[in-house]
Amino acid sequence: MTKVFILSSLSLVFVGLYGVLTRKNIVKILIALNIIETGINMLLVAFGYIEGGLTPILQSDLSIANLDKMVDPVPQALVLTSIVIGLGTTAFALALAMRYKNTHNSISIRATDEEGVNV
Amino acid sequence: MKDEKSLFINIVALLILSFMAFYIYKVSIDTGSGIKITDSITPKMRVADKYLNKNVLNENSTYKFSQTAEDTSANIVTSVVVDYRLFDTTLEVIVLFVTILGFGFVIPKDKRRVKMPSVILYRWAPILMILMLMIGGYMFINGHLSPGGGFPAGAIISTAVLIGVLAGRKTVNHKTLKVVEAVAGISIFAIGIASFFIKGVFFQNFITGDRIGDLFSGGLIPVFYGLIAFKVAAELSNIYFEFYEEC
Amino acid sequence: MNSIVFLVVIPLIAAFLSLFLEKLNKLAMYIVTLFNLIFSITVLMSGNIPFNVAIGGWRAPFGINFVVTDITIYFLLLVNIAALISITVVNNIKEYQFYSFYFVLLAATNGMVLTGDMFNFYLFTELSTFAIAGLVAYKRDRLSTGAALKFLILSSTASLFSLASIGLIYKTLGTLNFADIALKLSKLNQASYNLILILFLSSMLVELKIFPFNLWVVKSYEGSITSVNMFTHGMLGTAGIYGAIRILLIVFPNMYSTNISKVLIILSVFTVLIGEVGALKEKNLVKILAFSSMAQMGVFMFGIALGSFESIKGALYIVVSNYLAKLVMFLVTKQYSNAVESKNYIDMKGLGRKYPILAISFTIAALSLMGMPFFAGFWGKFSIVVSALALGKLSTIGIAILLIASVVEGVYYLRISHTFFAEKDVNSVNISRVYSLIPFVLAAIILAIGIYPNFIEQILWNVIDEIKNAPDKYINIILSLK
Amino acid sequence: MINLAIFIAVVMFLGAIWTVLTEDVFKAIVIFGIVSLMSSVMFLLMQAPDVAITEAAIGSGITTALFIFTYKKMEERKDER
Repeated sequence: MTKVFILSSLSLVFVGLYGVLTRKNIVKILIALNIIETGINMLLVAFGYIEGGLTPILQSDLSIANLDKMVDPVPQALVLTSIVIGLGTTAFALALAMRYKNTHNSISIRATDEEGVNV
Repeated sequence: MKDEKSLFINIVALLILSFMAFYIYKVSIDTGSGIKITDSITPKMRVADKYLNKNVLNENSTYKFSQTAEDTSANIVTSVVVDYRLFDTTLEVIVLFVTILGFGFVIPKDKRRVKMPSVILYRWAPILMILMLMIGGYMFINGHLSPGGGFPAGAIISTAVLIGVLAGRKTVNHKTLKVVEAVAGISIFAIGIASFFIKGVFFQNFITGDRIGDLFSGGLIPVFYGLIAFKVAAELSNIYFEFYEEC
Repeated sequence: MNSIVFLVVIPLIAAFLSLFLEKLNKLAMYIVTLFNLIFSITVLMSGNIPFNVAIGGWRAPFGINFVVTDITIYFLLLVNIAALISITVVNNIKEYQFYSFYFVLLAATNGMVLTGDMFNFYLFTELSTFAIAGLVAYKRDRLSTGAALKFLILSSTASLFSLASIGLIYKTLGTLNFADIALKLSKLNQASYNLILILFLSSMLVELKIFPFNLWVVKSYEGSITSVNMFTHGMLGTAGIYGAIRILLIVFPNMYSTNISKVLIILSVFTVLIGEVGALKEKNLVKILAFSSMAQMGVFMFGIALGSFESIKGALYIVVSNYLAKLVMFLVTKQYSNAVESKNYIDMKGLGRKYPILAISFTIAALSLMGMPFFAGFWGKFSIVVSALALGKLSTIGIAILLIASVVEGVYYLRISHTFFAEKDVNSVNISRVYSLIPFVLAAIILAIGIYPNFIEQILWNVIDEIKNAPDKYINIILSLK
Repeated sequence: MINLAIFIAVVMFLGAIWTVLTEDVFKAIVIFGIVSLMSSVMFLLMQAPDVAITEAAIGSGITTALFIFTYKKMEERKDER
């Protein structure tokens, strides 16, 4: 199980990284960035996973007896934080991208390279 | 020419990626104690063991379900997020605040044609909105007992505002959202400062003595989650207003 | 000293209040900055350094904690002084967002210096990144939008790597506290150690402007207003340097037995080369300063990567001299370019004759950056050269390139100073004499350090003493508190 | 259980590749939303219901909505010119 989780998250990270490095369209770069972020979140949660583990919620007396079988709650808490940070980054970058389209009349990340030519 | 350039970039990217993959592979097969990537046994000395046993302050504390423990939230992820590492969560709220502020600051403002919403949406919007508000409210009130919590609750409450905007009904205006945002944000810190004056330590959970599993337990945890939910909802609603504002 | 948390909390509350204060925002800015500065001076004077504050009442490895040691308090002072000097050039800004971003940046840079927890550090870094991106985009025109977008994409990619590294640290060591990590690191094998350090460094290098991550520097300096440049240099840059010192030298002290220090040496030499060569062909004064600050960061990183205590002392000297000199240069550039309404230094011909104090301050700062004797930068470069020659082939080649590069630096800075003092009729220009006060004082401090370095030397040896005895001085403070 | 995990992992991997390689931005956004939703199922399999709910609401829902709003706004601008 752990192997499947870690391999799938690493594959997402690599695919996203390839996208960030090669795409030119800013919106697509941001989508690729989000894919990396999803992958890394999954990686973090998978680090805390235990084979056949339980959800870290106390539901009854029975669950207190099984405390050592619960999955690690700390990576889950960190991932909660990182998901919200990802939303923030995406929102800010998208607003900048809209402004970029207004000012550069293009959505390509290389449009800044022609700076000074037609300003 | 252009194709050659993009081909070159592709090759470079693939080289970098294969290098990194090789490095991770090399790390995972290296002997000695380290990152055995596919290993699922975590070290016993991790901090989470004490979080799970709820015995950070007292090494020997034992408890039963619905009896007092140092941190009375039943959902241990919640107790990490809103109690043991509360300062991280407040900073995260600030991150969302800054980014949404930046969003409203740089987004180009231009006139939009206002489309008339369909009658069905207009009629059914209030019912949907009340449903959303109820689900969101349930989530943050029960955040310390069941999965959920402030952030998804805020997101769900904000969709109520989105439905209102799409249906053309007047719900809240910009000014109210700003006030809600600031009041919720300041009160998080105000409670932190209050605990400084009561207990001498910032962000301490100063309401204690509850029992695990009760609705009214966890001390300040539901309060914080409620504040976070309202703040997140106000901030996300701001985004929808930026997109669908009538000007 | 639990009240040290106020250094972060008060600016954040001010950030919320700034949504409503409108015209009072500027006053609030001064009040909050002065509060932070006076508070940190009080902490320095109180005499019970070092201490450790557990937030939320959870003791060290379990909760988040703030640590104040010698290094912390000096960097805290540097950050807050830079903030105070930078806001003196803020004027005529009506948008409340600018002030909110500033308050968040102040809180984030103070927090980066204070915190003792890995994930908390990452969050403060993100916070400062977003605040700087918002400030760079303040003008909202073609240049600044592109610069802010590139900075945001670059730094968020880098910070995702450091998030992965935090996950790896938690998986292998089971803790997130700096001191606890430093204590348990010896159990790690070499390959894992390298992977964790490289991944975590990537977000550090964005702020330090080191080679593969410095593509954002020039455009964002060019596209933003002067006060934002001073924030980026004085607050974000200083906090980033602090992070590098804390993480490389105290948390991961075995770095020098691995190849990472060699990689860092090569990267920093590349950074210096790119900085100096890029500055040589520029005419825009702000761009020149951006390239030059890149080069100075390269020299700093070179000193840290060499790893002997002498060279670390040199690197700290470089930090102090670069900090003071760039503040002077930005202030002078602001006044001159406002006066002639151009950022090209050739247009500023002859201004040095009419306003000599500004031009002389600029020249003193430039000489200090070049490493002339009797200026602050000399002692830094001297220590680095002496220790590099004793440390083998790679560092000798590196220092040779560094010395050639500083000759190049001398060429372009002296060309600028010469242009300032050239003869030209500039009667139409008018600058108030008040503005030359701060540059003059800062230049005098540079001269004072250069001629009489004992005072600064004392402080730097204190700092190095802490680095040497990290287990006693840092780890015990945090983990002994029950 | 493990078969489900492998199936979802393969779907996510293929979806991510499609997202990165496709020329059409709108398709990329929609498929990204699906990948993100799949990851929320993965979080559920990893015994992390809190993260799963948050990912479904914020990571998948609101992020995708933001992308679509932006895309619409950019397209509208093209029509006006």
